[in-house]
Amino acid sequence: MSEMNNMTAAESAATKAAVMNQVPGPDVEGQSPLHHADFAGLAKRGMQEGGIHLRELALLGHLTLRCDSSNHEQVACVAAILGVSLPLTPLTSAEKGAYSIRWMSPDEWLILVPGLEAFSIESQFRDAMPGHYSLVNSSGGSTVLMLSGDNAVELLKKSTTVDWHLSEFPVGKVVSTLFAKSTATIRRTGDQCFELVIRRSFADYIWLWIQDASLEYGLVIKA
Amino acid sequence: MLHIYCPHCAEYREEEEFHCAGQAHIARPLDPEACSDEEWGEYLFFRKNPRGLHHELWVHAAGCRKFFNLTRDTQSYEIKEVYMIGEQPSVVAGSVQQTTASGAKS
Amino acid sequence: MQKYSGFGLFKHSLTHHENWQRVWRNPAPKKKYDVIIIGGGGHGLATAYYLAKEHGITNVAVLEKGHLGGGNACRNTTIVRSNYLWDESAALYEHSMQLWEGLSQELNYNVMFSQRGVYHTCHTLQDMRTNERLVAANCLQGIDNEMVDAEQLQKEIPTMDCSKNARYPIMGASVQRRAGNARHDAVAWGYARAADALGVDLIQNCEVIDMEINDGKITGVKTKQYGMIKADRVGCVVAGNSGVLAKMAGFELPVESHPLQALVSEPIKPFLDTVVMSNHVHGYMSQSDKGDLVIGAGIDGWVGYGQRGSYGIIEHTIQAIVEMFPCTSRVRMNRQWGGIVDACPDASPIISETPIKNLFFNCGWGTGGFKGTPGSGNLFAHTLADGKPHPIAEPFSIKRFHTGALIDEHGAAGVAH
Amino acid sequence: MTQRNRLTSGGRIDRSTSLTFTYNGKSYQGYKGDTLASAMLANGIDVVARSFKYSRPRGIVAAGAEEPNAVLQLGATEATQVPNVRATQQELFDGLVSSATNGWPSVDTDVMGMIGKLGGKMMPPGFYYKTFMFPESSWETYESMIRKAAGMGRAPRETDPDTYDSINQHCDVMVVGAGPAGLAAALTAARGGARVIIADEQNELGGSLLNSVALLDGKPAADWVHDVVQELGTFEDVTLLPRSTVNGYHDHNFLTIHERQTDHLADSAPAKMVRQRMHRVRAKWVVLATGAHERPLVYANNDVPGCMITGAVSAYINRYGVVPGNDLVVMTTNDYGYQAALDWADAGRNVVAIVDTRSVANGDRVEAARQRGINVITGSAVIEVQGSKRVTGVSVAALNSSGTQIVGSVTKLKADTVATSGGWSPVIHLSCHTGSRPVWSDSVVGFLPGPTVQRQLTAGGINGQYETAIALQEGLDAGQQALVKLGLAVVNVILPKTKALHVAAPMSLFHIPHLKPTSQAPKQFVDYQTDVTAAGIEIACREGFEAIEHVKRYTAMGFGTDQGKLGNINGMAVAAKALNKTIPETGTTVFRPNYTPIAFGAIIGRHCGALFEPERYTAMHKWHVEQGALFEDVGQWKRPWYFPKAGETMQQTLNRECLAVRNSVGILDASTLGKIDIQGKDAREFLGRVYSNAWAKLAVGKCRYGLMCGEDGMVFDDGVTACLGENHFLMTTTTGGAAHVYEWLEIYHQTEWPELEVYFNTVTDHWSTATITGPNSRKLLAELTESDVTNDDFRFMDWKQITVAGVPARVFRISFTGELSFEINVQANYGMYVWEKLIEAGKKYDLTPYGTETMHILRAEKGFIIAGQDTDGSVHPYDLGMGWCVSNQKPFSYIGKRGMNRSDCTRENRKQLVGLKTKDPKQVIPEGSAAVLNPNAPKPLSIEGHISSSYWSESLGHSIAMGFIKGGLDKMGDTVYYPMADGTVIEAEICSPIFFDPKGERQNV
Repeated sequence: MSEMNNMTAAESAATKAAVMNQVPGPDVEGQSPLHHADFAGLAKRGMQEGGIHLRELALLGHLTLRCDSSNHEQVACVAAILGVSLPLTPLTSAEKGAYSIRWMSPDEWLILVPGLEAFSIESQFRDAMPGHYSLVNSSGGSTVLMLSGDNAVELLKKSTTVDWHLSEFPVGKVVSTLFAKSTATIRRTGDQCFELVIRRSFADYIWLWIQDASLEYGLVIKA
Repeated sequence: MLHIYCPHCAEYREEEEFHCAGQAHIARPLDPEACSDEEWGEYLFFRKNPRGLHHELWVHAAGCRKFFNLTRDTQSYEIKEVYMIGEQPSVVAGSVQQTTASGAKS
Repeated sequence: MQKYSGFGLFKHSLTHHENWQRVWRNPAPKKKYDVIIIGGGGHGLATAYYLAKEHGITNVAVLEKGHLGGGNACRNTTIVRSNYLWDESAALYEHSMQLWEGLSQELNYNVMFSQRGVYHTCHTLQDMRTNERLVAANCLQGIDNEMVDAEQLQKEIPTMDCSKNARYPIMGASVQRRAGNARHDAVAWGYARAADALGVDLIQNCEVIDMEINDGKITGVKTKQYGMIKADRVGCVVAGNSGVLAKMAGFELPVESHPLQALVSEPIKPFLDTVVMSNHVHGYMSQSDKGDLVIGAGIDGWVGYGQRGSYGIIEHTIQAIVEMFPCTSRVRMNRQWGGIVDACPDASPIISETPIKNLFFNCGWGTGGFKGTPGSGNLFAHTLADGKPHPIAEPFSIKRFHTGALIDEHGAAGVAH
Repeated sequence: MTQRNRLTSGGRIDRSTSLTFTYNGKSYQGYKGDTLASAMLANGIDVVARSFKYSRPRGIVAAGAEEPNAVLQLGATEATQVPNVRATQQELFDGLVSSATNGWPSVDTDVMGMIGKLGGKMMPPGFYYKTFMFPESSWETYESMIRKAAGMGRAPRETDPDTYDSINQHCDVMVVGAGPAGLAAALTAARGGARVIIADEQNELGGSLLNSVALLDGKPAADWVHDVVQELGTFEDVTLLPRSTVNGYHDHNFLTIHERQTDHLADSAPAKMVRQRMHRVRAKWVVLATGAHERPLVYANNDVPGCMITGAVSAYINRYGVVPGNDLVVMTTNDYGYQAALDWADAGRNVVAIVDTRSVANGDRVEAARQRGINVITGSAVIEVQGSKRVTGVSVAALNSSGTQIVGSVTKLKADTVATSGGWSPVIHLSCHTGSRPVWSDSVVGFLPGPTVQRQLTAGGINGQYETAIALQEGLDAGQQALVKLGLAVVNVILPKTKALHVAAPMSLFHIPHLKPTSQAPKQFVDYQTDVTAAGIEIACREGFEAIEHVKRYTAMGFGTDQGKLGNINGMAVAAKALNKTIPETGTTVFRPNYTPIAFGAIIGRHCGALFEPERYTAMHKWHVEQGALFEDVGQWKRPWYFPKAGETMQQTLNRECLAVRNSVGILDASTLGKIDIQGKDAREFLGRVYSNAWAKLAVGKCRYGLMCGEDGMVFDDGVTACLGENHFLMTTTTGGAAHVYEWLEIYHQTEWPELEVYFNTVTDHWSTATITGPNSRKLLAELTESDVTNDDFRFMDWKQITVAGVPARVFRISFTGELSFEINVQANYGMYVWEKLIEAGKKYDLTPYGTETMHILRAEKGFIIAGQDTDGSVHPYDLGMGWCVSNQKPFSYIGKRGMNRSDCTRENRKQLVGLKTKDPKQVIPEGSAAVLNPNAPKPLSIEGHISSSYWSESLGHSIAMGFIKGGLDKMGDTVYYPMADGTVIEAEICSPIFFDPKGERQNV
């Protein structure tokens, strides 16, 4: 496998997993799952006021970490690499600077980082992370929608069965759940602000759904 | 519609997030080759199917994707307890138990 | 048996209908019977009728824990068809179909068997392949079944959306024109009346709570209301409750009991003159003579004896119906209900001997029980009379779950019915 | 048109807003605040329906959800037609168009009515079971006539213009019903800090208080309602839902509420508004404050228009300012019935008499009536009504003390309205929905909610408590109990003072005797909508239908759209009498959702049309659309099926696409295949357990095909898995099987082999895959990469990490076509970029995009199976002739091994997958065709097998097919026959399924 470019020296020996920098040079434009919806254009041309605000955070680095939360060395290693500790309590999240971590399951976390940093963080994990774990780059498979506005909670109530009352769902809480007939990982980032991580192949469906369900409130697209 | 406590997420979620994988505690025979056709058939297909307390395997399919067990009354649909894979139920047929209106315990 | 006819109705109207006889006696059980049939649903009553009529065995009791025909017999969506894939199933259901034809006259009870056709719509290429396979097989099995394309289908069912606009456009359908509906209550009542007239004791409100088994052989059943009742042979035909009865006999079955839901709309003027089923979008519909749209739903994925299922299934089912029939959006759903279906892993029934001598089980009909009623009763009567299965019933032995000789109708029929 | 029954003042209507509506084509006026029913009564409309079986004229009986007769067709346009709308629940709006649903030529002069009169005697319950049998073929003729006559309203013929949706709610306390009990409960819970939802089916909260003249704290009850509603509105965590019917009470305190948001405004919802909304509520506690329905009494001709229930009379007078007649006779078994007479007298119209079936009547309301000088006749009953389209008079006779016999002579009184009260039935429907069996109460003379496992409380009328003061107190108690259960501090609410009235005991009487026996008396209706009479129930009992479920089914009692809200208890009483049993001995009544009917549209919400189910797209979907691809649905994915050029038939397109691959190079979007990333030191061991073949020695950089079987040994999925690193694999699955395979891996890992160190992650959406295949595919790839892709350096079944068009890629040299192939995987954000670069660079090789159909042909030419098409859950690897993909040397008994060795799986003559070559090379055997050995044998024929895949192969110039034949692998060269529906027979020879390049040389170049 001598040809594997971008592979860190320690990688294959330490974890025996393949890692590659999947992002091409700056001359190649990436297309997020909602690229063709042209949010930038809609932000200019579309409605400027309404109860639902929507923005896509495209082309972030999405890393899925699977490891053992009771393995202190692993937990410490994650904190050392990201500068923020793994949220070990179910349905919580942690955030520092441009890095954020969502609890997904007792042995799974979703880490979002700036798109160009994914490979370097992956490499750091491969260099330093002890024990049995897996780290998977899933940046191409999902995208992030920021949902806010006075009627954001209503829209979520139409789309999911989760209890969004602040007493049950404080800022920072995160759930993976059904969103209409797709799924989403949803984190509350403010009283009326939410971050939805959705799957690429369902992105058009969710986009269509949000437009339909927002009709009575007014949908404002933000660039 | 069942309201199910996911022991991994530590909260109740709606049934549509879950998937029932059938009767719990059906261990795969350790040595399948030693099984007769009858024994293998029983393992594959024959089930308790009780009216009353039933121990079931569920997965939080749209949530954390983890499996767990629960004990449910198949007549009243009341969930009596939820417990982890590898654990044994504490509410079993014949055991003294109160019917409460409080649903599953965590 | 008092003969029913239009003239009879007229005659009785002159005496204000005061002289109608009882449709069945209400006898106290004897101490012993040649055959006890546990379960007074359609299948149990049909079994009793054919035992008496075709085998001359009339010292028979049907023990019913509630009232006759009060379980799945009165909760199903009344679809009758015989276009099954495998030779074994096709033979079984076609045997039943032939008994359906002429059943009203045989029983002198109008079971309202109406051969209005049953369509299986195809929404994908795989659906088309599956149905083409089914049609081809049925033609050789001597069972009518044919393919129609979307254009023809639109002509035959004007209220259905056969356009290309749908999420899963309808590409065609298979149709069995001899298939259709019957009146579920009438089937149970008609068999009950005819069996009673032949001397069968129909014992209602009689719940079996234990079995008397000696040396691996059943000799009687213990009932809650009447204590022990002896029998030479016992046939168990209790659908969703089969697991409970099997437990009494000390064995398990390859059967699980699940809630199966159905619903009706309010009665509307003629909208659909046939039966439409879609395995792909998961819904089926016919219209009753009263005008209700009768709609069937999927099975809940867990064991349940409560005759209730989850609301989500109702939502999904109606989504499928509106997808196929957009004009039903403003029609209103009146009522929903649930039954308990005993389903086998291969979606085929069990008509079989058991580990206990002289104890026979007829169960596992899943969602297909209603259409099987006459055939099931007829073959099970044969099994009970001879002590060994009828050749058509032979492949439906419990033993197939040991050998692996399953009759898997899932692949062909999708979600059954 | 004048509203001759409208009072000049009073009621909760807005006389300054006049509304126009039509009924049966005629225009009328009503007011804002009216229901359609109150407006019809105000206009003196008597006949609103023809009955189902006997076609008798029917009028409005009730004022709410229990109304059985006033069921109308609504809608001004074709698209907005709504069948079977209950006029008593439909608010009036300007321009409302309504009509009766039955009756020809009109509901007033109905020809069927004559048939009903003549033929009615021939139609006892169950008559259809006893006739229409001769001759045998006649039933379907009779049936089509019956079907035309049956049904009520009609469905629209056009697509619904409105939108609907559903919303999920959570609350601490769900209060059902906003009468005195519900409001008191909600107020208590709200003040205690609970999250509360209170829903009521009427257009405003207040329930029975809105129909009442009772005073609370010395003021009209509506004032108190107003204050409470206003206070409730100030709580952030209280949701008030008027026009919202709680229709279903499901397990674990899940309730559905049907909210009508615009039905009071117009036929169709105004722009951007949702017509109806379902609330899907999960409540910690539920307070049922659903009240009670009044029961009419059963007496001769009790269906003549003008016969009503007393509560409805009061409601029309007090709430809508409508007196539905001039001369009223009340018949009652209880004190509450008197209120209608008092309200009627207050409205200034004539109360002819109050006929009380009790021999002694001395409650406060009775005394009030006497003081008003109203003629109170005790110990008597209205035994028969005169009139046909409107009551003209009544016959009154004295009863014995038990009400079972007439003892005195008959007096005739003139009247146009008869209001009856047989007592009240608690609205226990919701309590029953969850499976709870109701319990009969002799003192209430009705069923009360039974024991339940739900977290449910009840208050007011549902408990048989009909006095406002008690209902308020029970509501308060329920609210406080809920607070305790929720662990919240209990608060107190000072309830309004109301005058306590002395109420004497009601009489338990349902069916009024007639001079003639029931079978010979004029019809005494029990269930109006289904035309069930007391005589009919007696016949059913006489015939042996003794269980109450049998009675109901045989007579159809309770099967109407009102679900027997008025009639069921009366029917049970009649049956009980006929069977000489008590009502509870006869059986309990079971109610099922919905409480009242719900539009299909509301139940499905937004999940229709374009949002019925997600369409999943790959990163290159837009390109496919722009190229004019037709799509195939595979699971939820939209995959390009084929790419037709102008003027091509489908077969021509396929021929072109196939030849392009065989002769140069084609490109396929293979992104939809399931992809699972597997990491961990035991990943290899795990693969060995879930695949039938061996994985221990697969080297890094290599790929291998695998078959996945169930524990029964039957194949359910397949795919290629690549070894990315020593402990790192990428598994591919079929497009449709991805989710199932993932759960399959997880269930074994989590429940059977948790000790294996391995993690699975779905990466299907992360990678996009462009497959280039054909002899020129290497040249094409070389155009876009610097890396060495020669056969020496990049072998068949290798994978490599290289850069393609500047984008890092994992390229797999695997082949599903038998040609030299490269599957180029890049992160999906760059999928379209790389695809377009390939298309551009491919121009010189005539690179041809192809879809699933060509893919299927190409693989079938090579004899490769498609799991799901060439498998059906009943075939194991040996049946597929794929024993080469089974390793029995593995130490662990992999999934499927034991299963495929069961006796039936190893027997002779199993169906096996073979190739089939038609004798006529031009003939393509239709897929699904069944094989026989002797097509001329009589039916039923034994089926030898079926065709699973069949195509025209342009590359080979003849048709090809794969199919199953019993023992087929040993029958090479034998002939089998495929009879067609048209009687022709296709003859085919059994052969190897590998038709093209049998040595497999082309993929290795």
